[in-house]
Amino acid sequence: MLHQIGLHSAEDLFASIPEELRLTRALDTPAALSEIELLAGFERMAANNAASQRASFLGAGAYSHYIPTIVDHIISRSEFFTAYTPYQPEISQGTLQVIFEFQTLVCQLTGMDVANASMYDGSTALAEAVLMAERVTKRSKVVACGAIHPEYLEVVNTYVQHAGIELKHVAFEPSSGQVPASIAHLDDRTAALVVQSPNFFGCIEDVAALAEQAHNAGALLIVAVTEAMSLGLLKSPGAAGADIVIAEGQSFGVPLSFGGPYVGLFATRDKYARQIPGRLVGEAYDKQGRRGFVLTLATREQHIRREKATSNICTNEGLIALAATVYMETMGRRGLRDVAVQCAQKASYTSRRISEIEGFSLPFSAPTFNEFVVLGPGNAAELLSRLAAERDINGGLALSRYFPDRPNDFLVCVTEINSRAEIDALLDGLADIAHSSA
Amino acid sequence: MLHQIGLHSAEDLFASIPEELRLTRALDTPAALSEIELLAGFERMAANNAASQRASFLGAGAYSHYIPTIVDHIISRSEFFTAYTPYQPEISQGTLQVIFEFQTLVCQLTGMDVANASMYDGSTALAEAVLMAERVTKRSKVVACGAIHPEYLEVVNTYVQHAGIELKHVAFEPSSGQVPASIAHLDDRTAALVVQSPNFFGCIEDVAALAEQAHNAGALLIVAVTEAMSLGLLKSPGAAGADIVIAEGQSFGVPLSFGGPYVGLFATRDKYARQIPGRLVGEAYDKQGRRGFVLTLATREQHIRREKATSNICTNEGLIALAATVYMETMGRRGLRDVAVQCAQKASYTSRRISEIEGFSLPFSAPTFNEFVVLGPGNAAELLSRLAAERDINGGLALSRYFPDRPNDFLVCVTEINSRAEIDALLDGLADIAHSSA
Amino acid sequence: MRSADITKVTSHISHNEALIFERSQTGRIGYRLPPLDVDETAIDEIVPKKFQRDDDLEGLPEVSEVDVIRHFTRMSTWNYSIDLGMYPLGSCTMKYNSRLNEKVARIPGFANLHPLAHEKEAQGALQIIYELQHHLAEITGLPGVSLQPAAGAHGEMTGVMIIRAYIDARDGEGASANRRTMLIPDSAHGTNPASAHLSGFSVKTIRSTAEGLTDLAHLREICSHGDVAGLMLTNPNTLGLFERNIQEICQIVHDAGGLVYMDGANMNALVGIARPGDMGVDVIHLNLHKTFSTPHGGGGPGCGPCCSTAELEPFLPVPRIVKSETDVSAGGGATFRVDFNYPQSIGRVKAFFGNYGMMLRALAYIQTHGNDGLREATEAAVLNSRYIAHELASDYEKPFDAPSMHEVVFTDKRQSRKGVHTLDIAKRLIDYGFHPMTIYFPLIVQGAMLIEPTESVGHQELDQFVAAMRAIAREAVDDPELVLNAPHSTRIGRLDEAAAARKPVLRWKPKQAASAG
Amino acid sequence: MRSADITKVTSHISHNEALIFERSQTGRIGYRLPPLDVDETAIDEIVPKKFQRDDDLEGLPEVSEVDVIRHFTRMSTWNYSIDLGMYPLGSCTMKYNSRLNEKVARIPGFANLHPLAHEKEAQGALQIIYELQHHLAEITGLPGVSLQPAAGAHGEMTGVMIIRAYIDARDGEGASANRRTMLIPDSAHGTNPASAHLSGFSVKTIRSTAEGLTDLAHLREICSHGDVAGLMLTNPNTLGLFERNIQEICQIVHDAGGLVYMDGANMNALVGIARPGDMGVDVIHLNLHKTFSTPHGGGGPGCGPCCSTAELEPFLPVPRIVKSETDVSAGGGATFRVDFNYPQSIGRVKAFFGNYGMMLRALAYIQTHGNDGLREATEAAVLNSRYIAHELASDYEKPFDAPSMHEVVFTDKRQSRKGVHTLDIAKRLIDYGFHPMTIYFPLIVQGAMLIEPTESVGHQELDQFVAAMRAIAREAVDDPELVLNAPHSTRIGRLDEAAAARKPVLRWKPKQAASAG
Ligand SMILES: Cc1ncc(COP(=O)(O)O)c(C=O)c1O
Ligand SMILES: Cc1ncc(COP(=O)(O)O)c(C=O)c1O
Repeated sequence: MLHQIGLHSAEDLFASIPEELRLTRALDTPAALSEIELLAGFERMAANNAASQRASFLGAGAYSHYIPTIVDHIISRSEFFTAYTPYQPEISQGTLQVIFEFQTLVCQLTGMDVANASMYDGSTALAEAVLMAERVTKRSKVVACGAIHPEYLEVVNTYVQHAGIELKHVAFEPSSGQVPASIAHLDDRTAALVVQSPNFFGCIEDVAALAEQAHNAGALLIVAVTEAMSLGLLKSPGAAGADIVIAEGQSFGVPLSFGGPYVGLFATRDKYARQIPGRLVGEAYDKQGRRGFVLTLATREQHIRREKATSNICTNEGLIALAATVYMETMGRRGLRDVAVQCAQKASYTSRRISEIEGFSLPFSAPTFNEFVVLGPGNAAELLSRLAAERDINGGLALSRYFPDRPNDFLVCVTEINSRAEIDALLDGLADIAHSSA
Repeated sequence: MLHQIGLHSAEDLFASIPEELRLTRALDTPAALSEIELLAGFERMAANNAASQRASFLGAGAYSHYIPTIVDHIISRSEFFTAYTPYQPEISQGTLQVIFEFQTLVCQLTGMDVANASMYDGSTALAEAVLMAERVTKRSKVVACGAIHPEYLEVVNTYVQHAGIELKHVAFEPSSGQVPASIAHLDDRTAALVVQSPNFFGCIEDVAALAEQAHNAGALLIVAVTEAMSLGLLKSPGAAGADIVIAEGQSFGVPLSFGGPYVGLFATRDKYARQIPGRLVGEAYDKQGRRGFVLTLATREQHIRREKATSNICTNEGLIALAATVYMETMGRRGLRDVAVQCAQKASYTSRRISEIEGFSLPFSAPTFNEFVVLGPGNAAELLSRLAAERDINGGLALSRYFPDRPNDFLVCVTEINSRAEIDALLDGLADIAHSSA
Repeated sequence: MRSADITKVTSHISHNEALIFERSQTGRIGYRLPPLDVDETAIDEIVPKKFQRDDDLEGLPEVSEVDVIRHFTRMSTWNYSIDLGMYPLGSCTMKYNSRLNEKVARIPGFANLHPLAHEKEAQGALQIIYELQHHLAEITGLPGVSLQPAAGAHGEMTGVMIIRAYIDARDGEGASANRRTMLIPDSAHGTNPASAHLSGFSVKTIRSTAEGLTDLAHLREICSHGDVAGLMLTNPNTLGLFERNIQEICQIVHDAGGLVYMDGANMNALVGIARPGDMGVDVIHLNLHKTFSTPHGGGGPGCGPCCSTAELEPFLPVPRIVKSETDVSAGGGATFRVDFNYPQSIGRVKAFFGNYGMMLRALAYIQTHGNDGLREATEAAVLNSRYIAHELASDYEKPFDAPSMHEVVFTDKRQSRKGVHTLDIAKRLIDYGFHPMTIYFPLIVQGAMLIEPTESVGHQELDQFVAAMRAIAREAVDDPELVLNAPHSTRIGRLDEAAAARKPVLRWKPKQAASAG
Repeated sequence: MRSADITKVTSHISHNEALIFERSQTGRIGYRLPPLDVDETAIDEIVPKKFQRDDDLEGLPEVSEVDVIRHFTRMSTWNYSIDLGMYPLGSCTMKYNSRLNEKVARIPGFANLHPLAHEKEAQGALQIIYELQHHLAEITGLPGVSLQPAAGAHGEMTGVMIIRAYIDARDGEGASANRRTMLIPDSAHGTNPASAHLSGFSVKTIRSTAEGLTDLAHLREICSHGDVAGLMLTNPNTLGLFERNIQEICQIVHDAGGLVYMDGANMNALVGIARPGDMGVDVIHLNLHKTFSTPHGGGGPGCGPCCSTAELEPFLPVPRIVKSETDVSAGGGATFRVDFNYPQSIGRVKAFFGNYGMMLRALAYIQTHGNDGLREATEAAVLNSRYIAHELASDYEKPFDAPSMHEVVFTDKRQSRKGVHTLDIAKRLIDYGFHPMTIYFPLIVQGAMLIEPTESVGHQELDQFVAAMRAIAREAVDDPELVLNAPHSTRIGRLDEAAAARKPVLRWKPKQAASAG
């Protein structure tokens, strides 16, 4: 082929690169491995992840739920897996209809009117929601209330730092764990009130009450949901009056995978549709009146609006949105509630039983879904590392990781995959270790 | 729906079954399990298969070779996986073209003219070959020579017991391990000479010489190959003069899976095409002259010829034939030889090194491919079970399982997946254990 | 043609992909091996030159990994499959194949287990065989189970050989030599006579009655000759009808000194509802790749277990997988054992233990459904077929009045008046996005169309199928040509099968070679 | 229409499948959970009624597992994909995605690992991040690497924020306030200005020259204003041309007190050949889902690592994954650590560690190719594009003479005389079985057709593509209508996008609800 196009050597292909810029040595990266060697190598490294092999009660924004086998089968179909953004609708109807169903399911679960085709994850979705609130209200202050996932707040901080947005925090109420009854900072300069429910401590917030306060101040209410599974049981944020709802969709059929890829859900009211970030798929018809789907309202997007776009996002989380869609449709109307109820039941059994153990208590009074904070008799990090070492159980997250002032608190998450046996082993472990170190 | 068709209860559906025959109780089989429970249960049982988890030198008709990742991906495509026998060519061209390619590849590797769409496995393929030889020659005696896989012989025995075929055995030559120079029983009543190469002991037979003897007696030569990988390096049976070649295709991308499903390869000469058992796919054209493929020469088969069919086979091993096809095409012209050469090299290294260990020797002088018999210092079964227990290595097969008169012999198989480290561990293990028990 | 106004339920197939040999490009490779890590010897010293290939594997393809992926992905799109839609292929029970079962079969502890591993180190695998045997015995009511046969026909051969071995033992070689007749209804599947022949029996055919059932009079008459070794009966039979005289049939055969073999390919109509063992059947085969949903894979692998009465158990193939009465595991013995010690056994019918991977899937099927689920599946399968029988009766000829079980047979009698035959109707169905039903089987029904929906389709899909069949019935009247030239929507049209058989081309050959000969 | 005589290279798509909501049938379920195994409490006691849903999830689908499988399998057949054929979508590097990498990503030790697991218990996972960072640093020649960004645009935002943070630190808040201008060539991808805006910069556009390169004079002139924080340059640029003045460009920007950001979306033209770090670039993003073959997945997930000079390293997002100098593992410490202690960091851009699953795949890609393989892939990618540039020059207008790198741009200038435009050519290409090229991008080229074959196609496929493009050029002259009405072979024709945007329907609603509002 080289000769066909009049070249002599591969080197000639790069003639337009100045000689002195061309690499004259081989890259200092490893030599090629065969499949056999490669797999053996990764298996060795995987074996080095002790935490992946045991019963776990870790949640805090990434959840272990059962994933129906068909999810991975479907997302592995070459036609979904090796296609890209559906720029050519005539040969992308599979992806487009899936996204349309995804948008619909997100609207149904969040109780909103319109949802986009996905964001990178929950944390960036929250940051984009804050930026959108500023665009919608033309106000520049945002009030984040109560226990919001600390990493989500960090991301919001990064995004708003150059956007001229002032971010205020309202601490959670220490006895309930929820947002306090009256919220400081909320005024006519406030673009949005941001709340997470269930919040980082697992406490369910009174979203309806917060919506009222926000709306009274002419601000939007942004509700963040890190445990999307809660939507199967809890009142939808939309029904409670939220203006923008964002969620982390990982709970819907997506493996933990050390933190990603996950998928951000983003939904709002019809009237704000043209302010939404990211891609939107809409219904369209061809000359013969056949229904199809297309990327629409593109005038919001970077490839057309450049610096005036509603966001810089281009590639989103297509395949993960597909996984979530397969999950939501497989579980369906009945299953999504069943799982949510099992989570709530198992978590409530566990919290009840832990609170009965000498030296352990539940510091917060608010109702919870499948996560709750436990106040232990001593340093939680040590307690948990002993639990891991001696009982081979991940007992949860020591809050000191994010809240140095709460050394003895830890966050426990229980889902449908935690069997009674695992839970009882956790209870015994906590009791024995606390006792032995007392 | 029941009512739409005028019934009242599910029970009514079975009105044509006499009351007294209907089951009035629930089946005494387990209650339904969820995916979570089911997988946990099977994982528990899998953990009970110690032998599956260690370095292994077991061959003897089932071989551990590397399986490229794409093989399982392709056979899992719904379109291949959930289709059935291609009775309707217009919507089965995928399966049909694959089989046509499979038939071609089998012909190329065996050096024959025509191959069928697959048999159940190597053992039943051999039995069908014997029956076919009887049909072709109208002779009723079959001579099985040398070290043929004992389980294959058992199957042949079962098949021929009611077919009026007399099965004679010619023992292998004890010093070489091969078929003796002159073959008893071979006469003008002999329909076929059956030989396996490499034989059960791994010894390569002089197929050309045997073909000559068979043909001189007017008999067919049937060559059985249990290690199909040998075809990448060894002279094809066809080139050596075989009339029917059967092989076990498991080595081509098929997991061990405790013995099945595997795939039987069956090939012969053009002149016998109409005597071949099983399905055949051939080229065909439609009205517009477009090339396609169809099941052909069906008049040989049971659904048309009934008791006069060349075989009773109907469902064969379609999906496994597909896996073998993907494997053969992925490895291709170069890869099939490369793997075969690596097997031969590693086996020869191993046999050489074992023979250097005090107390171990190689009882047979014939050249081998990737399997060879080792004569140990003591009881082979005990030696191997200690090797498993103490070194976590499956050292091979104690021949006493099939040859009670060879208590100290064992059969060792080495393939491309046995690393130098594994081989050296085997060598050390044999030396130490033999030494410690000496 | 009208395919524009067709509401298709599955994918339109039209596409072009050469044979891999035609795509081959010298020097391309799609694999990579680790470097050889042992000291190398000259290959001629390992294998003498005369035993080596000298053709350099000429003709085998040279392609890259992407080439392979695209080659098979493209070809796959030419196939219809269960995952794409309803596949009402009568007698084949094309039910949904759960992906969960595939995950089970791929668990390394099973997939990497060598069949000759020591039984003590394969207890999990043996336990699965044992449990499946146990469940199948309960489902059929026949206690002796062998999972060794690789498919239905293989199971038939095994079952018939068992009958022969039993009679030889019972009557003694001499006497038994006069019992070499196997009775088979004219409606039976072709594998039945072929399997009987393989076992050295001569076949006598039993007529079916006008209602499509075994003709008792004819059976009695033939049984009176005293040479009958047995009867091979399919129940429900291949017309989808339950042989309501089954008990009497068995009685007649037994009284004549014969045994009754039941072809269990149609067990999807009976699981949880009735058991062959309770009907007087002596031995049966099952198709795990039908009733128990192991994948059809484009034509196998299957698994055709044989289930027998206690009386016939000693004759089942060896080895058998048994459970030690006493818990010997303590004493170092194995709980589940591979037992070769059955002197009366017909012998081995397949190497190793049979198609083990299919056993894993079938057990998973039984466990995920549970006993109620198994019964419900049967009810749904029969209900769906009955629904089709009801809805199509107005447009197609239904040769038998008796209520159908899991499948129903229609004929082209009405359509053929206009010159439209079963084959045409089947091909036209393709344009509507369905896989055709089984056609021209059973042979005793002229222009038979055997429809088996299975439990895997919902009401919606059934109605779409019925609508398609009715539309075709209308087309057969209004526009026969349209039907006669179907399918119109596929990659290729009807192929000239006669020409293909006259001068068969069964493999690819390089151009020159081809022209050479 | 002529699609009969078209030799299609991929699957014909025509098919009909309703929305899942339209398929829903009350009472059908597709899941099964284990029974609740803890003592149950009244749900209202756990969650007060007022916090519970009261809509019973009305409207969510009720379907069986088979329904779901058929629904998605059918829809999938409407997609074109890399596994079906050549996908020359310019700027997107649609190369083959190895299935081996998928196996790696699914190893339970990674797939089941929680991101908040203690670092000591996730050493394997952290080591992979560390090694990938290390390799990307070597490949780009930029030592500071963060894998946190989720995609290219995210990496851009990160990189530009780093520039801003660096300048703030260098000049001090006050002075730096006057450096808020980000320069971006008019040929740049839309995400560049959008990302600059997100970071609080105002964008000034740099013209391109007639040869399609950055206009140095214009650059100098704008840089003289003293307010320039930096330049975002794509290299090779979006026209597929290498910015041969890159060193001078960097010099100009540096002299003006600005930094140079390089959009690395086109790194597939450079890997193993040249390194941005050696060119004077300060910070770059990579698209692992392009250059390093992580699957495109119908639009993500991606991964957009940021690589920077040592000088900018302190500003990278936290946490960083670092290796302890001393082997502390003995002392119980971790070898690979999650380090939050970077006070100058711009902060966190994403929860946890970024799209970890993509990092696994990219590392596997680097390891399977090896260093030679990486270079060979680049050579093949450029050769393939150069071949297309050569073969199509006779039929299509090539706006720039400079030799193309991994992709080449053509225009519809000649065809448009006959009223056939880029969009029409793209749609017609579908009938020939190819995915169209990127069209109307970059914006500065009227009727642009940006073609990127990647290294994954062989000579055969390239020639088929060239033949298709030539045939279309002919059709544009002989039969424009045919091209203007393309595609003819798909499930649906061109959709009315204007109408869709005017009255957007962005979700399904139950009939009554829909009519209601
Ligand atoms: C009634 C009947 N009997 C026997 C068989 C043979 O089963 P198999 O194809 O598994 O050999 C079949 C299936 O084809 C059948 O339908
Ligand atoms: C030149 C260029 N820059 C940036 C991007 C944005 O990358 P991503 O889509 O991963 O956000 C793309 C890809 O769309 C691109 O082609």
